[in-house]
Amino acid sequence: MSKIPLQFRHNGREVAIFVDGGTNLLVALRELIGDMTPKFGCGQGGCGTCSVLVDGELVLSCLTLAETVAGRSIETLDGMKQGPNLHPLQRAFADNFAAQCGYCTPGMLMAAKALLDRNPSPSRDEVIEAISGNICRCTGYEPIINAILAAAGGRISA
Amino acid sequence: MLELRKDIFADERDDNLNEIGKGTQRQDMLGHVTGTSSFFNDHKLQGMLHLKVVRSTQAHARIRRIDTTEAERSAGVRRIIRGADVPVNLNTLLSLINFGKDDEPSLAVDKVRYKGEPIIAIVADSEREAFEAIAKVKIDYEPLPAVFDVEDALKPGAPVVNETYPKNTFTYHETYDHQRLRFGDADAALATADHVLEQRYQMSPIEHAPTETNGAIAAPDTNGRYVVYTSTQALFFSVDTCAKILDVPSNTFHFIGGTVGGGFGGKVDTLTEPLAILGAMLTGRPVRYMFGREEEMQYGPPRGAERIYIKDGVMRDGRVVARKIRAYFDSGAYTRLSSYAAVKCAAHLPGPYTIPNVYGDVYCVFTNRTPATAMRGFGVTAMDFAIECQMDKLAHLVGMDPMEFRILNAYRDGDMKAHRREAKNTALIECVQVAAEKAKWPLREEFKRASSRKDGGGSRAVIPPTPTDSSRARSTNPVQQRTSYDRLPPTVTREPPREPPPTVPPPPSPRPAAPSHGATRFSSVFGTRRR
Amino acid sequence: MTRHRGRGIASINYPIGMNLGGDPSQALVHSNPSGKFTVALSSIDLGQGMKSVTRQICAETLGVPVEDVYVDTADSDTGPHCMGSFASRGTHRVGNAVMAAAREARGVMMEAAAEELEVNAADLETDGRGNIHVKGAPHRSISTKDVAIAAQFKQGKTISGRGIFLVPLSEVNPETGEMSPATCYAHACLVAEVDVDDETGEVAMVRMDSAYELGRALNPRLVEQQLVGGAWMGVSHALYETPEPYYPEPVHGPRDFVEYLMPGPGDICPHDIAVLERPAPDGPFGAKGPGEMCANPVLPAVANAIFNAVGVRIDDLPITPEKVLRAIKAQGGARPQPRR
Amino acid sequence: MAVTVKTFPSASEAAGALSSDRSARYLGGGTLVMRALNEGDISISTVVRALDQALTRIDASGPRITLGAGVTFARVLAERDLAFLHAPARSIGGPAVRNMGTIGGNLFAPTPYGDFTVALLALDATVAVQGGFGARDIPIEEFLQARDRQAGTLVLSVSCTRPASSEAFRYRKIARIKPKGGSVITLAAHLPISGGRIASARIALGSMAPTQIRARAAERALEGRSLDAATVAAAASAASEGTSPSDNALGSAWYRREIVGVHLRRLLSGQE
Repeated sequence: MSKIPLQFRHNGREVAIFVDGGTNLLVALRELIGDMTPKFGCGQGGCGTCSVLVDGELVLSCLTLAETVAGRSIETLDGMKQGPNLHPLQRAFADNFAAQCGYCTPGMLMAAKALLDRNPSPSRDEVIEAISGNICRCTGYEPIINAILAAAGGRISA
Repeated sequence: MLELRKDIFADERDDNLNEIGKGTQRQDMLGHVTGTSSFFNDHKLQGMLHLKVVRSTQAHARIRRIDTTEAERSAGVRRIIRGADVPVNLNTLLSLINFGKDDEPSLAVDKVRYKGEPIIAIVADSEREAFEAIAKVKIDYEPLPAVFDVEDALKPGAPVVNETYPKNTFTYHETYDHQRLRFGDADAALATADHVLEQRYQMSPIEHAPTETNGAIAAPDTNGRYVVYTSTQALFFSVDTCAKILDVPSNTFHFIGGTVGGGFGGKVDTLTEPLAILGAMLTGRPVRYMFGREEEMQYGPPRGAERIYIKDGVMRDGRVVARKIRAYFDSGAYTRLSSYAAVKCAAHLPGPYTIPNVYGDVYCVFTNRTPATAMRGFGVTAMDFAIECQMDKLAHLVGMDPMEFRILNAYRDGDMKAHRREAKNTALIECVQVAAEKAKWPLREEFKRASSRKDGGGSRAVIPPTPTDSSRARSTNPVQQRTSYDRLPPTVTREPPREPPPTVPPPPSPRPAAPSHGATRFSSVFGTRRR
Repeated sequence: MTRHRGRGIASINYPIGMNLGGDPSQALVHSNPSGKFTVALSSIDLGQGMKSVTRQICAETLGVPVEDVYVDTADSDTGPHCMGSFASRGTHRVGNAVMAAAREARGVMMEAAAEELEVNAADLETDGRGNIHVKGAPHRSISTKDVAIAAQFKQGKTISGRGIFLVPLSEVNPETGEMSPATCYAHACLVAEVDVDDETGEVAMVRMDSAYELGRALNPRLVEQQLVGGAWMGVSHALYETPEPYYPEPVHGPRDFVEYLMPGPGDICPHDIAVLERPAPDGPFGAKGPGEMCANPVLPAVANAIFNAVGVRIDDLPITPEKVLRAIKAQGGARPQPRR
Repeated sequence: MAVTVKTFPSASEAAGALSSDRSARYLGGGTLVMRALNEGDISISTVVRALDQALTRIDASGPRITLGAGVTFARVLAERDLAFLHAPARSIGGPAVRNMGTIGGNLFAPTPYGDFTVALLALDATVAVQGGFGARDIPIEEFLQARDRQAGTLVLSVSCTRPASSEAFRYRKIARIKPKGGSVITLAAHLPISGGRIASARIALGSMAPTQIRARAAERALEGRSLDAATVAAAASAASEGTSPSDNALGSAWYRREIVGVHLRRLLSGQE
């Protein structure tokens, strides 16, 4: 079985791996890079737990053929902290008790980051739209929406 | 928004505490927001293999032949596991506390009882190779008639789903095909009630839908042990279940879990751990078995559906004087935990109200669908739906405000409950009052003044004379449960006497094509006045 | 006029824990030589906050700050037996076990402190900030750290404790159903307000007001998480969810999150919650457990609100637009009930 | 056997590879093919990609617009000149799916997906495909009718004429879940007005038949009339004529037939 060499930036660091044909980016990140922050939730594109940013754009890593990210820049939750400090979104999620089981949290945070990177002061409806591809089974969404609004409002400092 | 009403029941509490009552940050929050909380699948193991199962395409069928020769030769396949490879291929979850008979194989052997039942497990180098091998397994089925409706399953001549329980019902107290509750004389009270209302309610099955699907990774560890990373909601339940199925001492396993991506009851059944461990035992390699999302939705155990009939007698002044309930839990093809749901449900009757005459029969019924299990509100959620819809209809029937109607009938401290224990520490009335206040729902003064701590007990504390069902067999020394640690000799099994199904109004067709809209049914029995 | 508004209520109670095999749980509490405590459990945190609530229970019982306690869950080699995380048993059963273990550990800690301060242990108290002092004489004080060092390296004492909580199995009378199914009950009442579209049968949540009685809210933020998320799940059960849309006919089962319906972030409504605390005599600090019952009142409250809005009773869950529309058509149109 | 990925510089080479290999599937945004692979669809053993820039080109400057098959919904939404397609583009998935999913892929998405295609059907789009035998243009209706037989052909682009005004094109997806939900039904209406009267109306429906279809009876009810209440009512009552919806997890055939007229009426009369 021949492997395909693949190189890309992972949270600012150049990485090189060998993947099998058809390997998705989620498997590549988790099993070959060892970044366990994106989660498997469905493999169908329906839950958003595997969300990552590719060149700043929110994508579902389970539906991304790994070799299509060659030379591109991948951001995951693993790279969200700013040095030792939490990102304002992480702080806001914590302060708003926006996580229970924590399994959807990495994907939610990436979806929220994709929103705030482009739109630093979104409306509540824009926040709802931004997380609409992410399933949370515990919180009822309200604390997540509030957390993202709080982070955007600058009420949470880094 | 959450408001603490410290003013209510303040005299019963000491609020002078340091840590209790504070909104302290979760211990696991930092892990969650940084993605470092470690779930079962977040363990990378050298040389990990992947396990997938071949599932039944039939709801009910005899298995004539299983041919795995081609699958065994398929690229990347390390091991094909059949039912015969499972050391103890028959189990029931609550056997650990001696409740119920072993009735479910890990891998079906001679018969499948629901669509999606596992028959063969395939351990392969990659998921893709496991999928390719699955396609090469040939199974020859002889289809059998299937039954999907709980009441159809109880009719004479219905297909026998699960031969361990040939009547398609779980056996209670080694005697009855249902769990019963008898308190007072419901029939006599119904005969003299001002209004009688009989209704049918149907709860849907529910999928737990945790964002993390069920799964486990098992790996050979040092000194002959196996480490198991698991999503279980019940660690020792899973340890002991695996020890039983794999017929090894429980300390063979080192289970690690505790951080789980949602459960809601759907991760109690220990479905992935035994096969993952067996795969690791048979290959000497780490093995992962994780449900895909479609597997989780369709073949992972759901909350079982329930069908509930309630017949209530109510007086013109709003007092509910009798409640008669018949409920059917759809357990699917095997028992899992539904047997206990029925017991818990019977104890919950008649809801948080003091009703002097209560009669309940709760059945755990086998059908040819995915076995049901526990879910948030287990045994109670559907009954509360039925009871509370019924209470609303009764209030409407007697022309009372629904809030006041509930306060009037609410149980209070000192009242006798239908399971024959005194009500203590009750607070239903206060909840209704506060909810009314929040919703700006007007209550009359006398109902605002009512209290759970006043006017209970006395005549309400009496256990009313309760007629016995002479037609029924008596069990002299009931021993419903013991822990397996008691080392009791196995109990003798007796066939339960079959009781004729009580007469009921014909249920509406469950298909939306002939809708079971409540409206017409309700109006048909609306205001069935006896006087 | 195609949209009608209605309100409905439901009130419920819920038993805490199971009447199965005694429903036991165990806990171990021990201190390291710096006076920091570990709680070893095999109980599971699946989001409900098991680690956090037992941490607070342990800290309160020991009399130390919550930061000095860490809860380790679910390792079968180190954590003692627990039935599992279900049946609303975590706070009550595991909490009681942790409390018992922490009490035992506290006893040793106070004995060790007494030896260091040369007083009777009965004359000591904790200040909740990591110090132990003589009652009425705060200056005669020793830190839990110094106590732990002394216990470990000088006195040869283990500051540790074991706890188990069990409610003996209550046998069920097969004839009458007589039993003790639970030792305490939580309570709730919820008012749901909905809009119903009488041409499409669609139901939209407008708001919810509720009161939940939970014994004691050990951590109000965790309670809020359960009640807000649980009520969302209740709405979901009432209006959306089913893996068998044509039950009991097993067809068209959903295979993904598009086909399995749950309310999205655009379907939620304001929910105003009041929490009442009537302590359970056998609960840890009076606590019961909010985990399961939070969803239960929502289902019937929504159904009753739909009746109030358009006059139809839907007794089959989930209450899909189709069922509402069929019922409205069957009665010849919406019949709004008096507004409440 | 692992999956083989074949990447070609040009669309025509990719089309050649597709037509010569029954187990080959073209990878657009990944929402269909990668999902199939994840779920164990072993009928796919070759994944074909093309790096051809023509596939991601948008030409929206003139009266007739052309979208490369590889254009994502997010790019449609970013294009001010494509405002008339923003409602259908926004109705697809959540933000991540819109960043990935493509116009070309949507043409193949089975029920309950394929909402953008409903809009394209109402707009009388033309689909440019490349087969083993060369490129050709196919009217979208014809393309959809033969969709199951399109394996082995590669969609290159879709083009349509820009509606005369924002009033002339309307779109609505009826979903249980907000803001992202699968379609119960999807409606799109192109209502060209000539001298105050509707001429050549096209109404397209999703989830009302095995593929997206036109509501021809409703179109006839509109033809040559002004968009007044009576006309709208006539179109609404004809909405379900000729449809053949199915039961699925999101709704039953009965329900779809019952509400399609209600929603068409609301769409045409500008109601919520």
